[in-house]
Amino acid sequence: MASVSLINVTKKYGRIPAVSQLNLEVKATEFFVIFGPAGAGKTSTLKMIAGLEEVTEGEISIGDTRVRARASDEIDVAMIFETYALYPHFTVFENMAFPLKSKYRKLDSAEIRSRVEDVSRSLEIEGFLQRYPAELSGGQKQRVSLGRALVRKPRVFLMDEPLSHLDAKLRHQMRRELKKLRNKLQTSVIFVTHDYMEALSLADRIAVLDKGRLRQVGTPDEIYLAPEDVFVASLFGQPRINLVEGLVLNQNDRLFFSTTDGAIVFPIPAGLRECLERSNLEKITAGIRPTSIQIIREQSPAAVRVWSFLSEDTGSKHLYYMRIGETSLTGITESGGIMEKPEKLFISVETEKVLYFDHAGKRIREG
Amino acid sequence: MPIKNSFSRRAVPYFFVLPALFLTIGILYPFILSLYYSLTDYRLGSAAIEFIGFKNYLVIFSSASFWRSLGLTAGYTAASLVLQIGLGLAGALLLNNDVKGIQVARSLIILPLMMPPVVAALMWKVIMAPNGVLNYLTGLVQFSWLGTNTAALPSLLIIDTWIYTPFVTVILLAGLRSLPQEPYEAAVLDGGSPWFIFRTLTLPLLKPFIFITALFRTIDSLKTFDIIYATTKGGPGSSTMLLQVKAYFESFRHYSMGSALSMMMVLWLVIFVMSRVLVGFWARSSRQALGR
Amino acid sequence: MKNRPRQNAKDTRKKVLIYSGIVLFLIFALFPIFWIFLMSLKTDKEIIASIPKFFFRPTLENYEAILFGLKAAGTETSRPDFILYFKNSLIITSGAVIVSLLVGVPAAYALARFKFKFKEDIAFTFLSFRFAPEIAVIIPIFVIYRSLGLYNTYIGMILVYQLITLPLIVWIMRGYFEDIPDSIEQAARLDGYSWFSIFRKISLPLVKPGLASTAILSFIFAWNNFIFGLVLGAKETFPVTVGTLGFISYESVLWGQMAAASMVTILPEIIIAFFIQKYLVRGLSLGAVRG
Amino acid sequence: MRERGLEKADMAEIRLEQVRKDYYSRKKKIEAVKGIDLCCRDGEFMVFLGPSGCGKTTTMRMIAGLEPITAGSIFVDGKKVNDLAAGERNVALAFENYALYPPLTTRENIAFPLKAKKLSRKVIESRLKEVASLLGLEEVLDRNPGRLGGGQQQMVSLARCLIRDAAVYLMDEPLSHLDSDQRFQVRMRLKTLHQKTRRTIIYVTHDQQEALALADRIAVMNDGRLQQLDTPENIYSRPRNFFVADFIGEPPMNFIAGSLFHEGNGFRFQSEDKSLSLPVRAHSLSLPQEATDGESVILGVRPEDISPVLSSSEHSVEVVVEVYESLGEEGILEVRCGRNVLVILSKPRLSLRNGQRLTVSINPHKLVLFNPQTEERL
Repeated sequence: MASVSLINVTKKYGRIPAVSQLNLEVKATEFFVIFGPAGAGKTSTLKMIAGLEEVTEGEISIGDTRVRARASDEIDVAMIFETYALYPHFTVFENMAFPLKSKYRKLDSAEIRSRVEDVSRSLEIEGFLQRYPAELSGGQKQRVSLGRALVRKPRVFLMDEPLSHLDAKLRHQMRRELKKLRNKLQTSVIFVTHDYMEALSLADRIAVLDKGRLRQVGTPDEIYLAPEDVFVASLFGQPRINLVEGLVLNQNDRLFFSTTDGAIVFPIPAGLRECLERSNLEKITAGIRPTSIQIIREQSPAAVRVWSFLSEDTGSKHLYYMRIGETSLTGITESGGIMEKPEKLFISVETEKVLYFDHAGKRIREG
Repeated sequence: MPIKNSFSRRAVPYFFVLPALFLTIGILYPFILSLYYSLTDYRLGSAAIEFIGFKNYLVIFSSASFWRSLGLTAGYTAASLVLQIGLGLAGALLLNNDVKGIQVARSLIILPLMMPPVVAALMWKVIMAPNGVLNYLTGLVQFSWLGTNTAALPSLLIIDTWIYTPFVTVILLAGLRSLPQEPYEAAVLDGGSPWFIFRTLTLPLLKPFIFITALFRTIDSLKTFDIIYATTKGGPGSSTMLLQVKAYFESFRHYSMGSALSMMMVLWLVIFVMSRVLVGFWARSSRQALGR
Repeated sequence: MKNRPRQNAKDTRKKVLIYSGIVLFLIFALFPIFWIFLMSLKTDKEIIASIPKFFFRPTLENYEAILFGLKAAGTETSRPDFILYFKNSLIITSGAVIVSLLVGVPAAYALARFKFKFKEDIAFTFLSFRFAPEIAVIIPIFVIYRSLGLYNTYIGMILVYQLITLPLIVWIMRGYFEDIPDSIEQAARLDGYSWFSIFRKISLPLVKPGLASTAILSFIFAWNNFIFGLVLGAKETFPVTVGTLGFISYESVLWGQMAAASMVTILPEIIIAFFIQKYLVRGLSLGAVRG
Repeated sequence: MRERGLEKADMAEIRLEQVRKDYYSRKKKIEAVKGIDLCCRDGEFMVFLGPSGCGKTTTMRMIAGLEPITAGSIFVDGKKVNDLAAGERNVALAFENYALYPPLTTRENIAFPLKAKKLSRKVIESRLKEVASLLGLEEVLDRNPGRLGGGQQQMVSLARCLIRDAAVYLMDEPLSHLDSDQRFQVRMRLKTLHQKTRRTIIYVTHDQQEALALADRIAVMNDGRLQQLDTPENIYSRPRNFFVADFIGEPPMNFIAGSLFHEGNGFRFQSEDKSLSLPVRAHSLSLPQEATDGESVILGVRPEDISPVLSSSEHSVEVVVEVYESLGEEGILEVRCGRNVLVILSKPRLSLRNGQRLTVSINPHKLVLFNPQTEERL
């Protein structure tokens, strides 16, 4: 159990920066997720913490010891690799025992046996201890690599997209298992992923990275409900948030959002008024999550008439692809039946859930 | 402490290469020495060595026999390259068919390749002897394949081709087997004719392999020595006197080491330039084959 | 592509063509070896017969002559020296391979795994041995060996054979080490092991098959070498390649014994070559083609 | 060849009759496809859905002519094609691993099938434009495939398939390498294109969401056999057997082993450990005609058909929270009820603690029962 801090960390490969000026503070026992699309610098960051990659500038410390490059053997962190990185010529037992035999631990063989057996029981791999990695399925390999980290009781766990190579079903199931395990584990975990569901589900806090730069750090709710900018907003949620460009209208002393062609108009919450007026914004972007769009069958005052050209039924949800004037929208409902062919529908927008962004993509906040 | 520690960590790679590096320097020393000797009048047996600058080079450059030898070497290399790549590609395409018993054929084809070239050359010397089986099979009477001025070099080419075509075949076959299957399935579904597919797909994809074999074959052909020493020793006359053979006789028969070494420096340069060119082709064709 | 559904006359014709092509190719590749094999079982009289004989009564006397030095009928001298040459070849070749392995495998590992200064220069230096004309190096080595007393010694031969085996082992093994995923070694680092123990416990065991085949291939290449023995050795250290050539001298040509010697020379190579077939392509191309 | 764009060309109905495929691996016979009968109607969008190794790709490759058929027949538009070579069947195929021609540019790749058929340059150019804009490939036409990302390469492969004038379009996991945004986009365009042109499409995937969203009908396959062939709606709510029920839906359906007892004009289901007891009436999705008291069954209920409630009722059970995930759009709740674990799809951002007691109600209209021996739905 130890905190991890990154101060002004920069990593360059040649001249290209993979991570720039990164500052992070991971508290002891925190489950910290580093999230971002491919090329965001997530894995580089993780490898620098592990001492596997040299820090170009800045400083990383675990607890009160500074991480030095190339000293990975000394720093007592355990890492779970995306590709599992099991030793192919060792059995499962030998794989899990390997870290315990190093010169920094050197446990006696009875202790090693008992630790490996304990962990393998809790991960339900005790039946495979004598097998070789090549004889295991993807899910089993994943558990073994988890086990190899758990036997050590390290100060920090580093996990590099550990679930990304599992098929969808197993991935969702393992995610929940990891969450259960996490509740028992009193150790800090730094978990890298590009799957927003993993980030939201597992994290105490999430750091969103983009091209090596930190975009936002916050709890899952903060990130989802109050994203700093368009980038963060569009990374969370599937299908992704609808971004609609439009204008701020002032009618009868109330502010309205209107698309440029006037096809959709809805009120802007009063709380945003001050900020909008202060910055004198005219053109703004509304971010409407597909779940905030209600499909209604008949006309009502708040309803907007749309042309829905396609709907998809994915079992528990129905997706509607719509067009209103020049704007395209995607909506999700939990029920509503499927259209056989394109038809006209009415929608209403849950206006209190709409996010607003300025021309630079920053979210407009209250006050 | 941290400083020392960090130093020893940085030094790890050098610990691994160090023994090899020593050995390399040991080997490198003669290389440098050979460059130096080529600038001297060094003769085996004579004690005094005098530095004479580029005189050796001037002498060989004005010698007709050197140019002839260089020309023979170049011609021999070009001819062997064309023959072996052509035959080797044909062989590879043949062996790439998944018919019954193909595995046996693929194993047998490597036999000539495993043989010492000297021994292979000796075998052919027997076969090509005036009373040998080749004359019997071709119906020629007492024809001396290796002893006739005009036939000697082509005969050597036959031997060379026999020894090294399997090399080309084996590499190109590996190349063919490594090509992705799906584009071919797609092409068949798309209705491309076999020749259209070979031209637009197989050939560009195989090019990197062709260039890599050409690279190795060029280097070795330019250095040909063993099979000539075992058969014609440069003769008859000087009709098969390739550069390395000439340098061998120059040094170990006539003892003029300086002059022999200057020839070798020229050959070395030729090899270096040729390999650079071929590596360039190889790199470009690899990029193309990967679609970059 | 492989199994087209339709089996028809066109396919059969294609098959016939393929088979005849392959047979032709095999005849070209194997006839000389076959012929020399026949020759090694003939008496010299049968060998020089003006019409070559395909059918004859085989005899082992050539083999007896080269291996035991028995005087065979119709030959003037016997060549028991062949045994010595064979032994020389074994000592020199194995010695060269062992030295190259000890020195080259760690170097290959460093070249594959670490980033360090002059790395590619060092790697290229190893490779350049493969490019240099042998005579260019052999002359100064000849001079040095004479003065150091290494001429015509096993040690001298083993050292000069490094020119063949070292680049081969360094370059091919580098490729095998590069094939080990980085993450496995990184995992071992984080598990608390130094580079030296990782090399010993993880990397080396993982490249074992590649290591064995590379050793065998460099053995074959060294075994096949001719010119180093010719120039830097004398009778005491001549390898088989030079020895076999000795059956042809100005006085006489011992065809039968030469054929037998050739067979004995290539036999061990042919046998081991079959075991490393899978790795052959990679070795032949110095790791450039990962067959 | 006629000049036309991407609209539908030929009539095509694909019929498979007892199609089997065996192959040998290390002398061991492997039955990849064990007798499949199905008919893909002209203009239909059919999806082959199943886990890896279920035989869906093999079946598709047999239709294409890339694999010989061990037994059975395949008909295209009533004509038996068993003996036709792949190039003669007039099928287009988008490969999962792209199967692009690396030395050619994107443009040349897409145009390849038309060039091989020697169409005029004008026709090629106009169709190329149409396909490229449909899949958003205009920008990369002059690049080689190696310089494209996996997703783009897959788009090129799809474009090369769609540009053709084929009787049937086969697509092998054509969206598997796209990121999720692109996947939604392309899925939408593909479906729109199909609705417009009514080409016959057979589409292979292991992604049940994709199958539900795209298909007119889904053929669910497992272990070389057809499990169910039906509309997405029926596959989802009326799965024919245990496998289909489990494979479709994310999170997957909850299964509880238990027994049936007569009660009133219906039954009562009781779980093995007696922790869960529910009435099963005529309004459920399955109801056995007759059952002996205590007959063992497996009860299936989808995660979205269970929801936390404030007061208990006939259809509710007491559970203990094990894990709660808030995923933005939705929440997933894993609860324990005796020895059974139930997964519930709920609203996001509930405030729940681990170990908290909770009452959940199970939608009685959506209960499904399976026979534990045959694994068929009752």
